Amino acid sequence: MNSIKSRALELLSDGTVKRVIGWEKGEGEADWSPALFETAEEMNSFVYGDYAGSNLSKYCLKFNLAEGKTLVVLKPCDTLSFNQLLHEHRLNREKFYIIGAGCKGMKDENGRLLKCNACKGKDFEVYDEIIDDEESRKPLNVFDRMIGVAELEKMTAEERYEFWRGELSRCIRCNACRNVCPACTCVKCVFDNPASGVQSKAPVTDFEENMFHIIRAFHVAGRCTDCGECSRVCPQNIPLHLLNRKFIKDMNELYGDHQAGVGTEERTPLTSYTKEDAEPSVVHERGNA
Amino acid sequence: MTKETLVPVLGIVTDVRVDTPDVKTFRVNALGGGKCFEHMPGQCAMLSIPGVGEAMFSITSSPTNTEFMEFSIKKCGCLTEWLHQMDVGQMITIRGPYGNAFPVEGDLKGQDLLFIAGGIGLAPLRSVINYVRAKRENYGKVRIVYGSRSKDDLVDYPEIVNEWCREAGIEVFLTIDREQEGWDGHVGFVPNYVTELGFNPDGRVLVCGPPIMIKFTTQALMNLGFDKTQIYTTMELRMKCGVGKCGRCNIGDKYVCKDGPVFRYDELGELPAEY
Amino acid sequence: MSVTNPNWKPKIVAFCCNWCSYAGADLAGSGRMSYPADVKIIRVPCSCRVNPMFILRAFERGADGVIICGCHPGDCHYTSGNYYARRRLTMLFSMLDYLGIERGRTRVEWVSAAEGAKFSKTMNEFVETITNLGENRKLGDIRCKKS
Amino acid sequence: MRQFPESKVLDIIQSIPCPVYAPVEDGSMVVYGRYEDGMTLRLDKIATDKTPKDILFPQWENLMHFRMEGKTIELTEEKRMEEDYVIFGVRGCDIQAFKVLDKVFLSDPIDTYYAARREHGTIVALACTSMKDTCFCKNFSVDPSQPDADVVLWLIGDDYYCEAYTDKGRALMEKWDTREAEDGPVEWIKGEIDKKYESLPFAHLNLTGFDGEHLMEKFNSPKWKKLSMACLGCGSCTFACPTCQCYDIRDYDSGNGIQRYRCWDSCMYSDFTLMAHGTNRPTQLERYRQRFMHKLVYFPSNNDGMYSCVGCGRCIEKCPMNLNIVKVIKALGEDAK
Amino acid sequence: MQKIGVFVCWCGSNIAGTVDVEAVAEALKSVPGVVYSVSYQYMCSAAGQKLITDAINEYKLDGIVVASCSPRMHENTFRKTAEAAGLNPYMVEIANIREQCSWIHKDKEEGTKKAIVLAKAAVAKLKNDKPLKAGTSQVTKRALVIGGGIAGIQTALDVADAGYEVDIVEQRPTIGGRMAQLDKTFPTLDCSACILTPKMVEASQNEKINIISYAKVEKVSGFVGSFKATIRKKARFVDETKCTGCSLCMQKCPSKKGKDEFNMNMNNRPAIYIPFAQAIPNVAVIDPEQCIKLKTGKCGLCEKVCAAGAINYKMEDELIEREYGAIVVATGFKPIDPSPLNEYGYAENADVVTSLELERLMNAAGPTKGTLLRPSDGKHPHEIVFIQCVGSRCDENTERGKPYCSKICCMYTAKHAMLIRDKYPDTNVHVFYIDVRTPGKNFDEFYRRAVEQYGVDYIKGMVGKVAKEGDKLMVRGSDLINNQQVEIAADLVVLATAIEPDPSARSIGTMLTASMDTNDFFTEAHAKLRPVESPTAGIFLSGVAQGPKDVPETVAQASAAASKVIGLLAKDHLVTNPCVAESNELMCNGCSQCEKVCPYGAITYIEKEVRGPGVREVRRIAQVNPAVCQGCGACTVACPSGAMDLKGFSNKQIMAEVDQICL
Repeated sequence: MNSIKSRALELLSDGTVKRVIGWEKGEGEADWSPALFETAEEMNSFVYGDYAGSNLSKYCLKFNLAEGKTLVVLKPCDTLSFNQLLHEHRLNREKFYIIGAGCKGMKDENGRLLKCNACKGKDFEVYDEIIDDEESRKPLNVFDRMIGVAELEKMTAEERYEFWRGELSRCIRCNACRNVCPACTCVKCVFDNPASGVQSKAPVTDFEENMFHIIRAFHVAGRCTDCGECSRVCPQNIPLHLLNRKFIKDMNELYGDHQAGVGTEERTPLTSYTKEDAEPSVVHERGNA
Repeated sequence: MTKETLVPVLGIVTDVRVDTPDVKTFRVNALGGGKCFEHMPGQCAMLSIPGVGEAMFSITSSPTNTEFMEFSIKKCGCLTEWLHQMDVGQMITIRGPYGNAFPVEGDLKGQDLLFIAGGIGLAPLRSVINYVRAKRENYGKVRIVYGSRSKDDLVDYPEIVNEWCREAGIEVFLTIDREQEGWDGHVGFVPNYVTELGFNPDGRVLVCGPPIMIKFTTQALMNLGFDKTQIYTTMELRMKCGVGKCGRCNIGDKYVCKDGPVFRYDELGELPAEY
Repeated sequence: MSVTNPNWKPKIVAFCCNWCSYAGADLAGSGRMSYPADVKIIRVPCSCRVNPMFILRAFERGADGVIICGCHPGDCHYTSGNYYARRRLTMLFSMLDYLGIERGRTRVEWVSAAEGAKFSKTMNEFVETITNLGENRKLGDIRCKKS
Repeated sequence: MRQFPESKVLDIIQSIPCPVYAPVEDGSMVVYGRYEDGMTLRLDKIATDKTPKDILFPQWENLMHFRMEGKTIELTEEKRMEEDYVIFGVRGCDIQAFKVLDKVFLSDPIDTYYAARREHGTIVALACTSMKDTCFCKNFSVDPSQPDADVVLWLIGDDYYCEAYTDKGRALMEKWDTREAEDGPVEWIKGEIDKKYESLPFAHLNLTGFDGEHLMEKFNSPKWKKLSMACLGCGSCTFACPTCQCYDIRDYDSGNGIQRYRCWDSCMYSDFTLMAHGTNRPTQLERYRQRFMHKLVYFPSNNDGMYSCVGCGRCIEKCPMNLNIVKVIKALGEDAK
Repeated sequence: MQKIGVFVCWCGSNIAGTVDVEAVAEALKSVPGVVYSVSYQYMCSAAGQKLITDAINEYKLDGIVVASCSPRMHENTFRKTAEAAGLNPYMVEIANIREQCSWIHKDKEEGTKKAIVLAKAAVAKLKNDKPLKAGTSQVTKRALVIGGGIAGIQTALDVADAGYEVDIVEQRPTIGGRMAQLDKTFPTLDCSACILTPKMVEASQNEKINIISYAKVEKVSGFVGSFKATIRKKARFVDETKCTGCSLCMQKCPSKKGKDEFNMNMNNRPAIYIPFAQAIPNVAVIDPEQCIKLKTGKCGLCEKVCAAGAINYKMEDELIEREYGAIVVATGFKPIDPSPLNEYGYAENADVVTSLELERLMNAAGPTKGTLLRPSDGKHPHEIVFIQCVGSRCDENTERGKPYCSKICCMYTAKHAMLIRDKYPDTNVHVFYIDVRTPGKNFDEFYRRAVEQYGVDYIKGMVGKVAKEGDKLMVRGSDLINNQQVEIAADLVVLATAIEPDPSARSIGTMLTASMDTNDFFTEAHAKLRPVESPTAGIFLSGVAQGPKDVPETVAQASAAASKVIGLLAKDHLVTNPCVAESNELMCNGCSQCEKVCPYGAITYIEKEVRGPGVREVRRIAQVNPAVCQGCGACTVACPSGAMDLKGFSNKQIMAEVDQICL
């Protein structure tokens, strides 16, 4: 979409924004990287298109305190993350110029991204202007995103245990999932903090793998927009989104539908309650033991 | 070639001296008595309490002390807090010595020496000063400029006053940052005091203290006509594993653990300003 | 359920809120309503103080079961603490279940200061459940196992 | 030169009387694992998802054990490796990586934990008769056709040709069921490998100026800012890299005593150089620069020009944001023109 | 390494009987950090405390662990001991080896082992303790009494007598409460109004007492010593300051269909009314549901007849915000509605009445002007059946009623029976009872008089059915003593209905964070030793709100509560709980998760430059107001970065305990 590029260039040139966060091409056809553009000349390499899969919301944190406005290109699902960060007072809306970019579903070298198969729609939650076209407004064919979770729920406990041991045992604690996650924005992660008492750096035992992933999922529960970046970036191909989606599924079922990053309500299911909430034993009474 | 196992030896704390409100000096002996190992002035050792942590400290006692090693430790984190709670008889683990030393038997030999220290920065220099005192004949004039926030923050004050100040051939200049009751000495920051004292730019200078103090002191020294090659400082703050392998102490193509922590000021100038 | 180690005794951590359940446990004590010594109580101000990390920590260190007791919903000394705890613990238990951890190892029970008998009964039941489940091998840290 | 049919390779591995580490499948990944019956061997895999570095320098290892009672401490050292083992099917790049690790761990003072593992291992290399577009090993003096190992294998047609180059290698190969072979096919395949390499996109990168002499120039390049922007500061590149060896030493108090262990660390992590008084690499720019400067400038400057990149291409595959060393070389290489 | 002392209490044989206390003390000696460990018979005794004091001084201890009874018993004792010895009182941890160990385990070996673990866990926690300093907070020298019945009035009078201001908030238009509805009181049979109304007048005339009637407490924030309450004073439509209580408006009011709540809805009252003659304040109130003017805009008669010009149809609810140092809950009770108990036919038969309705039927100011007439046809009843324990003492598993004994029914029924037999000797009175409970001064004598002197027919047994037959009510029941079924054709049936807390209690309890039992009675801080205090500091309990009781008991408790209030208000400052949340600004994300779960609004955010190792930037960070925080810890779990921690129950402390316990 050339219009995004020219519009961004225009805003950069007229001084509305000081910098642009977008994408540029790498060595291979599908190897696009998020990139920073500060001059009109640099903007030559700006691209937007099929391989702009990464969620740029998290990069905004780097520029929240920077001088002047930052232009950021966000796809519909990325705006959920951005909005969630606004809910959490992590971003200053004034500091960003958001171009909502139409999206036809993103790809990598292996085809359409997993997260696009669970596309959450084409609405922009927050933007300054939208640049899209007819085709990008068409809804994508998607699968029920909870299928994976439901399949696991159908297994016996022993099967689930074996499944997750198999997956999580590959974890190398590279922290890519955490560092890419737009909900994992702690200035100091508990797992990095010697004072927390739970600092851990390597998946020394099964337990540490479990602990890290359970707590990470728990900390983002209710705040996770299901952007799918964690699974996309995992160098060990661990389906981490299945952990987050489990929480989303449970919360939707028990506490009513909630999509993080939508609207202006800042409370999440875990920072609210009703007197009639289910008892914790409910999770022990359903599905397979 | 030495073999490094990262395995420490055990030491025992045989004396604890309270120097300042946040600095204590610990005397450490090997379990069977004597020193855990030999070292040269400026070298460091890794002290640890299992379960609490490991950290690098400069050895403040002189190698000429044949009975024990001493460490002056400022309370500034988890491990040091723990160390400060230690009593005599507590075992600790110790490994080293690590890093290079001040060239007491090389470049410094035969020279007039000017020691400039700020706060806990006296710790590594004390080792050199006492080494020089023990081998007095090998060195020229010794002058010591030492400053601290207040009188109470001067480390090793009794030793300075009772021993160094009384020794022939040693001049001691003390200063504190702000006026204080009961203090009739100099008041002011170390770099300014160095300028005021106006030393002749000869001999060698050993500077140690907070980074900002080192920066302004070297500037003051250069204004007095000193050359970068005359000035030495130590950077043990950047040491982590002690053996130059863990990757942290890498500054440019130097490893503080192996190539340092003692650097001549001109060597530092050739490195990226990442220290 | 296989109990491999014949000397194995369950280790059970009970987090009790100061106002209701801890007092309930005290009442069980003064009423001499016994329950196995395998249960050891940690006093917390409120069930909402129980961080999921504490529960995982207990399992890491070799606990075989963790039970959290708080005031009955609506009776929280701090008004709403146990409501938050209820959601948080529901989510944590669900995740543990999802990861294939045995269901009986975690439990929440609301015990008031007046319910000494309930406290004792609950603990007896819980110990029995854990004894039947056997040693926690799925969620422990092998480094913490006594050789 | 000896040879054996490709179909016999499992028999050969199974006949080795000590543990054998080889590329095996683990879910959708191929890693170096201890070969056991039933595993799927994947000798064909170029740039395994995890490197054989794990065997010499595991992600974590116990160093020692403490017990504390009252004021006393009791120390027990962890045993060093005492058992022989074989790493099977290692490619040239990964073997070069071992040499890089040797420079670090076997230089004064020697790391005895690493040294023991190195000593007990016999390395069976496999020449790269096929390659990936992400391979660029020859830029770093790696010969994919003739890896430097105890035993080297070449797969030619349906046969493995093999040759032992050291006593260890000869002792190992002695027990293999092989037959005498001509040198010719191997010489031929080496030529083929060279030709194949020439067709790769990154076959020849411009490494001019990546040396100690241009250290400050590279260090001060304004390009680092843009290069590092997208970096998440995760450790996937460092953990996938066969030469990255930054580590941390930590204590774990299990209640039954304290284990001091060493684990991988990453210079990309924000707290890597963070100590009580602060950090000297405060932003991702400094951390990103450190990693590449170390590989391409600092390391060669200290090791007679030996780079600590071996051109395996794993970072190209693994970086979630598609950053990699090739981009850096290209960007900074231009400065040298 | 800290220097820790461990003190193991025998508690006579309470602990020493099942725990080898000396073995515990011995085992703790080898724990790193423990420099002194000893056991003693009674640690809480003067000698025991001296042992602790001496050890603190001799060994220069940094902290102590006392392995003894529950911290709920003696934590404060030992904190004071430590403080007296110069140790920070929060460097004290209690290992509960009595209630949670020796008393529940019989096997000595097992008990000893557990006691050692518990003591070690306390040491582990103590190692992570930090000296805490309690802050102080101001005490507002004013009390709020919720409820203006006899309990509230008595408490208010006593507090006011001590010289402190008191506000009484009463939901009805007048104070007086249930007691005002009673005719006579047992066992003296003096007239209820005669003894209550002087107190009401006294309260209204006391300068220190401010009666806010027809109002309810809407919101309470703050904490002991400085609560802030928002009180909604409902619109009366009559200016309290002008109305003289002449009641002319009542006579002229054309709308007379309002139910007279004071008379248990047994007669009608005008839309503008004064609940009863001695009401305080003696001021009319307009029922907006009934007032024609307010509903249609027409009428306005009362305004016309009011010479004082007190009528104001435009009046609106008024919100009053005031600060208080203490709050007394005196919300009282109501009889349960017996309609769901079908067998008594209360809903269907006008002549089945509750005891409180009977009170009104016998009262001179009641619907029948004091002549006992049955509601259905206004005839004199000649056969009256009383049924006891209606909705009281029910099986806990049924929905039929309350599990508790309502305590007052036996006595008031005796009173009713006696009064009826006295006034109408031709009327037969039968009482069906399960037990007759008369444990009070002169109670049993009173009951015996009813039986022996007045010939009241007490039948031990239950009633199975009350059914209307003609103009009679057939009461079928069992006589357990004679082991036979009985059937009585009654003219009037009186149900001694259970009493339950006033419906407003639950919401007030929630508002005050004062705990309640399953029956909605307020829980006392200690059943025996602190019976008039709620576990929530600064909240006191007066009257039936805490549990069923009769008038003298209520008054006694009201005065007791008052003395506690006075004790509190007499202080200028209070020591605040230092175990509050604290945010580490270096780790705080400013994400507001904690703020959302804080029940006290104790967390606010500021923009601040934070400085630390490698950090120097302006960030939005959370700040906890330590005077407002109550230390529940909800925020600590909501905080993903662990920046929020709770002093005294920190993450590290709790994890240290977990580690020890799981060892």
